[in-house]
Amino acid sequence: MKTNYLCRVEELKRLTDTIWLLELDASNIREDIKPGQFFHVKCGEGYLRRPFSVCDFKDGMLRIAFEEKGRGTKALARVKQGEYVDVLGPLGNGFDIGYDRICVVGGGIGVFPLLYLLNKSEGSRKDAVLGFLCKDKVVLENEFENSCDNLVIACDDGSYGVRGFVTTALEKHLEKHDFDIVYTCGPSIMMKKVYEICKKHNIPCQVSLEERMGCGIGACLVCVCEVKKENVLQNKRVCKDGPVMWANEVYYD
Amino acid sequence: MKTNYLCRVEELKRLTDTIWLLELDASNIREDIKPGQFFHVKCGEGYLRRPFSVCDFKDGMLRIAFEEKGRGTKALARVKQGEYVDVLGPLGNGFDIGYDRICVVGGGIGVFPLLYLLNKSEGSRKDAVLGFLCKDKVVLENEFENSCDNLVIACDDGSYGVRGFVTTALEKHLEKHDFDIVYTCGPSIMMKKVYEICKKHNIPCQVSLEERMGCGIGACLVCVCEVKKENVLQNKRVCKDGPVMWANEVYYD
Amino acid sequence: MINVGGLELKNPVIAASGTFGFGREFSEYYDLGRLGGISVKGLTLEPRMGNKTPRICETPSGILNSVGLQNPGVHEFVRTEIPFLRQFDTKIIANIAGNSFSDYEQMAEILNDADVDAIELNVSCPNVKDGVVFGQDPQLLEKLTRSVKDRFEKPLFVKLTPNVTSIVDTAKAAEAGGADGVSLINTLLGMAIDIYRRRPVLANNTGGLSGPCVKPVAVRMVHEVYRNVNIPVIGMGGIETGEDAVEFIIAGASCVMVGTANFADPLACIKVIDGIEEYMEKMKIKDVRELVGSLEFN
Amino acid sequence: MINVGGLELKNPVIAASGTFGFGREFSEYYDLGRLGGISVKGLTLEPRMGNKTPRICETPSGILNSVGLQNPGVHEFVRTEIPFLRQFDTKIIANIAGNSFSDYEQMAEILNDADVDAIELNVSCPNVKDGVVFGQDPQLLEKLTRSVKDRFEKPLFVKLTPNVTSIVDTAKAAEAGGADGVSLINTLLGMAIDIYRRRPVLANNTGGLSGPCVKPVAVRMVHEVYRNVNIPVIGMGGIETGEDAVEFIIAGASCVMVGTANFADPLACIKVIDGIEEYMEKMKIKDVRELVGSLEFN
Ligand SMILES: Cc1cc2nc3c(=O)[nH]c(=O)nc-3n(C[C@H](O)[C@H](O)[C@H](O)COP(=O)(O)OP(=O)(O)OC[C@H]3O[C@@H](n4cnc5c(N)ncnc54)[C@H](O)[C@@H]3O)c2cc1C
Ligand SMILES: Cc1cc2nc3c(=O)[nH]c(=O)nc-3n(C[C@H](O)[C@H](O)[C@H](O)COP(=O)(O)OP(=O)(O)OC[C@H]3O[C@@H](n4cnc5c(N)ncnc54)[C@H](O)[C@@H]3O)c2cc1C
Ligand SMILES: Cc1cc2nc3c(=O)[nH]c(=O)nc-3n(C[C@H](O)[C@H](O)[C@H](O)COP(=O)(O)O)c2cc1C
Ligand SMILES: Cc1cc2nc3c(=O)[nH]c(=O)nc-3n(C[C@H](O)[C@H](O)[C@H](O)COP(=O)(O)O)c2cc1C
Ligand code: FES
Ligand code: FES
Repeated sequence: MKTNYLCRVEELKRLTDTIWLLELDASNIREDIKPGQFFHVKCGEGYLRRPFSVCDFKDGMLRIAFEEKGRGTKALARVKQGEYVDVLGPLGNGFDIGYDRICVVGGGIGVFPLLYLLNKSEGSRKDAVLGFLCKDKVVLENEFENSCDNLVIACDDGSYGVRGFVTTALEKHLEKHDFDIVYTCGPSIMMKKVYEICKKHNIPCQVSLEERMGCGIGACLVCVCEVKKENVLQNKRVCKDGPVMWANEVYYD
Repeated sequence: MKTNYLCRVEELKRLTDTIWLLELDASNIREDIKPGQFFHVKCGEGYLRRPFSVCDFKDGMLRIAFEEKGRGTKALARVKQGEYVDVLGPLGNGFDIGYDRICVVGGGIGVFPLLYLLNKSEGSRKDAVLGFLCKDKVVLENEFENSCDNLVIACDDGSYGVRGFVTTALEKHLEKHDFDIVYTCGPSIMMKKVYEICKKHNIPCQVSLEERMGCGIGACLVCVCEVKKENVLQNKRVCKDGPVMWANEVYYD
Repeated sequence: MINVGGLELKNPVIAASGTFGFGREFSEYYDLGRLGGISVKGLTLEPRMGNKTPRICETPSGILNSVGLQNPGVHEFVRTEIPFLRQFDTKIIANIAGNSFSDYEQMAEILNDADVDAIELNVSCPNVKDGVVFGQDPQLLEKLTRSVKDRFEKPLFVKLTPNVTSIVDTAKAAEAGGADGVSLINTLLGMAIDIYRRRPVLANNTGGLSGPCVKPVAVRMVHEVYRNVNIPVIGMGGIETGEDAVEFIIAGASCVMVGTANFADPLACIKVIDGIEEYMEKMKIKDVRELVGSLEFN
Repeated sequence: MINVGGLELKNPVIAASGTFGFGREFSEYYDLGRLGGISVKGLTLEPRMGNKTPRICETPSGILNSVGLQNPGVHEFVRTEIPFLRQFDTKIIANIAGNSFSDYEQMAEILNDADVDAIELNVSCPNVKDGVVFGQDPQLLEKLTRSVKDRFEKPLFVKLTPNVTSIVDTAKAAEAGGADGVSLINTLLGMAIDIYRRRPVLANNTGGLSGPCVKPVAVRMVHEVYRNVNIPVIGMGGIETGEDAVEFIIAGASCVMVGTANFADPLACIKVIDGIEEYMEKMKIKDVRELVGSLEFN
């Protein structure tokens, strides 16, 4: 039977002014954790749990990177080492792995699940194209550097890496390199653009979606997104059927 | 103008299984703090503040002793050194001091305000008769020992001090000693009995009342008690007109 | 066993409609046979896609939701969900919603031939023809209740909306229409605004408020109804713990439903069941029925 | 200056009736002249002792209260409280409650000769003769509003109860009766039970729910009323911050009242005033009137 877990806080590191990395002792979690899956986390304040992707999981240590935004994440940014955090998961369907040449494309806080995805992928080529607003917002650069073969960082304002949107960087990257799959996570408008670029290059693309959640386990139907499968429009649950979906089913035309 | 204060937690000591002593740096409180006054304290959990009597105040250090009971006090029992607690006060009317021979009579958590009262009183004789359920519930014995001339501790079950109710101990004490005033704080039924004993001995008596509070400052009228003054029944606000009242006005017949 | 209007429950805790789907997801967390019953996701005659997202918004000690009755339709429910639920030793309550008498009547007939244990009539939807919400008009409600009761042989519960001047009036209407019990409260109509976009947070603009924030209103209504009708009352609204459930039972509920609490804790229903047991042991109460409506006024 | 039904306010924040007494205690915390106005503790014709204690009970994100209109009576108010309040540069709103037409009418006449700036009609009390609550019966409410309006020359606001099926109906009734504005919401009727004593926590058994928990219901009602009447709306229910106030204003409130928040923080009203200012600066809005009712539906 599944259950929720109490995990001990090993460390809470500040990565940027608003981004934190939470390291939890998750050695009590027996289940397999797939890249793209998430945990539904009690945050002290707030009635509902908050969903956060797995940023990394290794040797029983669960890493969650999160942005301090509202009530829940503000409370989470105050947990102390030694305290326990109530997490429910791993939840949802992760990325399809097993492709040989992969490219991950992330924007802002969307980069987090892509790190674990790279760490769990074993193909011959693993590239990452990551976009941030500006230099101050760049996170986990070393970790990505270590986890992939080729890291491109783009900043909208040119303050670091290449100047411009991540999608422009991706377009350039795809002109030179070929991939068997592109995985993307970030703002909806960015992911849609990534999908269109992939379509042009005929590369299959998976996206990781965000939607406000209630239960997080598939029962309440508050987190749905419309997908088109075999020409039929249907509601899929981001928490249970996703968060990872095939881009062509989400951004149908 | 009055205001609320943020006071730094210097220490939180466990006195018994359920009683805690909170020491706050209150050097920012400029007002005079009178024995019998209380602070209305934000407790993290819970929408309303919680009222707690001043147990001691010296050299800018405010001491509040409290029992862990419900939501608010459970949260307060978890504050850490260095954190800040939001306190509103000092509030209410304290005890009338200046009497020469005084006796304080406390029951259970009612003993706390009596310690500060003893510390601020300067008469020729200061006695304390304190009652607890059993030995495990006895608190602040040393502090009371140091602050009065004569300390009698009674335990209902005889496990410590004299056996029996504090009121029985008081009756015995008054047979041997005379006082100019008796101050009492504890369960209502105990205070009423104390008043009756005092009446028999013709000693004026002040009581410190408890009532559920909203604002704590006298505006909302949720904390009233009925008192009889010059034969007229009227509602007095425990938070503003009390918590200390003359026993004969509260326990009128 | 507790008998609630003819429905025999092994314990007084039922999962509330719309918060528990058809039980599939929660069956991965515990044996559904531990529950008194399950009120399934609100069913309509035809499948429904529901509202646009966001469908949920957090509020102080609660949530607003506007799922909009997304469901596979009553036929699909009968075909695939009943067989699934029947694997577990628990009662199946079909929660049904419609926009017309005919919707409800057809569903009642379909369910009468199906293997469910009871119907819960969700009457918070507007009657498309009259424009009024069924559950806000006692006369309409009495008529609706009777016409469903005529078509369904097993216990029928009417789920009352709290958005009324007098919930006693609608409870009495349900009773007069032949209901075997009433369940309450459904959600309170509310709204939250994103002040930076100057638009409602929910795509549907308004939504239903539930969770601990509504408990005081729910307990008051359960007690009012208990005092004024002779059919059993099923209580709900913000129940998270055994103590909360006991509060409703003392107020007059024969059994309770647990809704929004399932979101914060998938084991919430089990904790409520255990919590009621603990209270009864501590208070040396043998039978939960002794508690029902045992409230004494000050 | 904001004009609310003829009442000129220096800012859109008024202290809500019953949570602020007659301002005396809060005047020790800040200059009452900083407030748009003060709605004083509900007044009755004769002095009242109010209900037994406990009169308050904490609930999830809110409170239940049953003070029972303890007040010194309208005469004493005129004699001692108005002169005190007039020391401050703020508007005085007399909140009045009665059990009969005659109660209200006499108070209106007394206050018409007194130095108050407006009346707020609290209609959550039952009409002793008819047994119904004035604020739950549109016809009665219209009549009551008119007869007070006939006796009082300055602005008249009617404070609506949320315990109704349609608050639009009662708002329209107030408008038809000549009200210069409506204020909402008053408290939601609720109850809390001490499960160990099996008695209500409040001595009065039931009480009024207020605080952040009710905000979603209040915002929804303010918007409904705003859409359906042509007189200004005064919004309240759970306002703690400037953001909360802005939410009500966007929903349609011309100004707001701050109630229960005063208990947790005696400076709450000031923080709301400052918070609204901050929001306007951030959003580059010059005049709060641009915000009123600026909500667009999704
Ligand atoms: C599958 C999934 C994975 C995610 N992974 C991450 C991650 O790894 N790191 C990270 O920083 N963020 C992640 N997010 C976004 C994160 O859940 C929100 O930022 C967070 O819930 C905001 O909570 P809050 O209390 O700060 O905000 P509040 O505004 O106080 O939240 C109010 C409510 O809205 C919900 N909400 C607000 N923003 C979002 C959002 N963007 N997506 C979903 N729900 C939201 C909250 O969960 C809560 O129920 C993920 C979201 C999803 C759906
Ligand atoms: C003037 C005054 C001085 C006090 N001094 C002390 C003290 O020095 N030490 C101490 O341990 N206790 C003291 N108390 C009692 C203390 O306020 C309560 O024990 C405390 O409020 C309980 O809060 P809770 O969150 O644990 O309980 P909960 O039951 O969660 O509280 C719910 C609500 O009820 C109120 N409440 C519950 N019990 C009481 C009570 N006995 N009196 C007043 N309100 C209550 C709470 O304030 C809160 O609003 C005093 C009370 C008053 C009125
Ligand atoms: C997401 C959600 C969906 C709901 N769907 C239904 C429904 O389909 N039918 C129904 O009768 N009640 C529905 N409800 C109402 C609940 O069953 C319950 O009456 C209400 O939420 C109060 O209980 P709670 O506070 O324990 O959640 C829904 C509630 C929520 C939160
Ligand atoms: C303790 C208390 C007493 C109240 N007394 C009155 C009153 O006398 N007259 C009135 O119209 N409203 C009264 N109210 C209602 C408030 O004015 C306000 O309408 C309600 O509390 C909702 O606002 P809030 O959530 O900001 O408190 C009272 C509220 C409280 C909490
Ligand atoms: S959050 Fe409940 S179904 Fe996805
Ligand atoms: S608590 Fe408000 S008057 Fe005493």
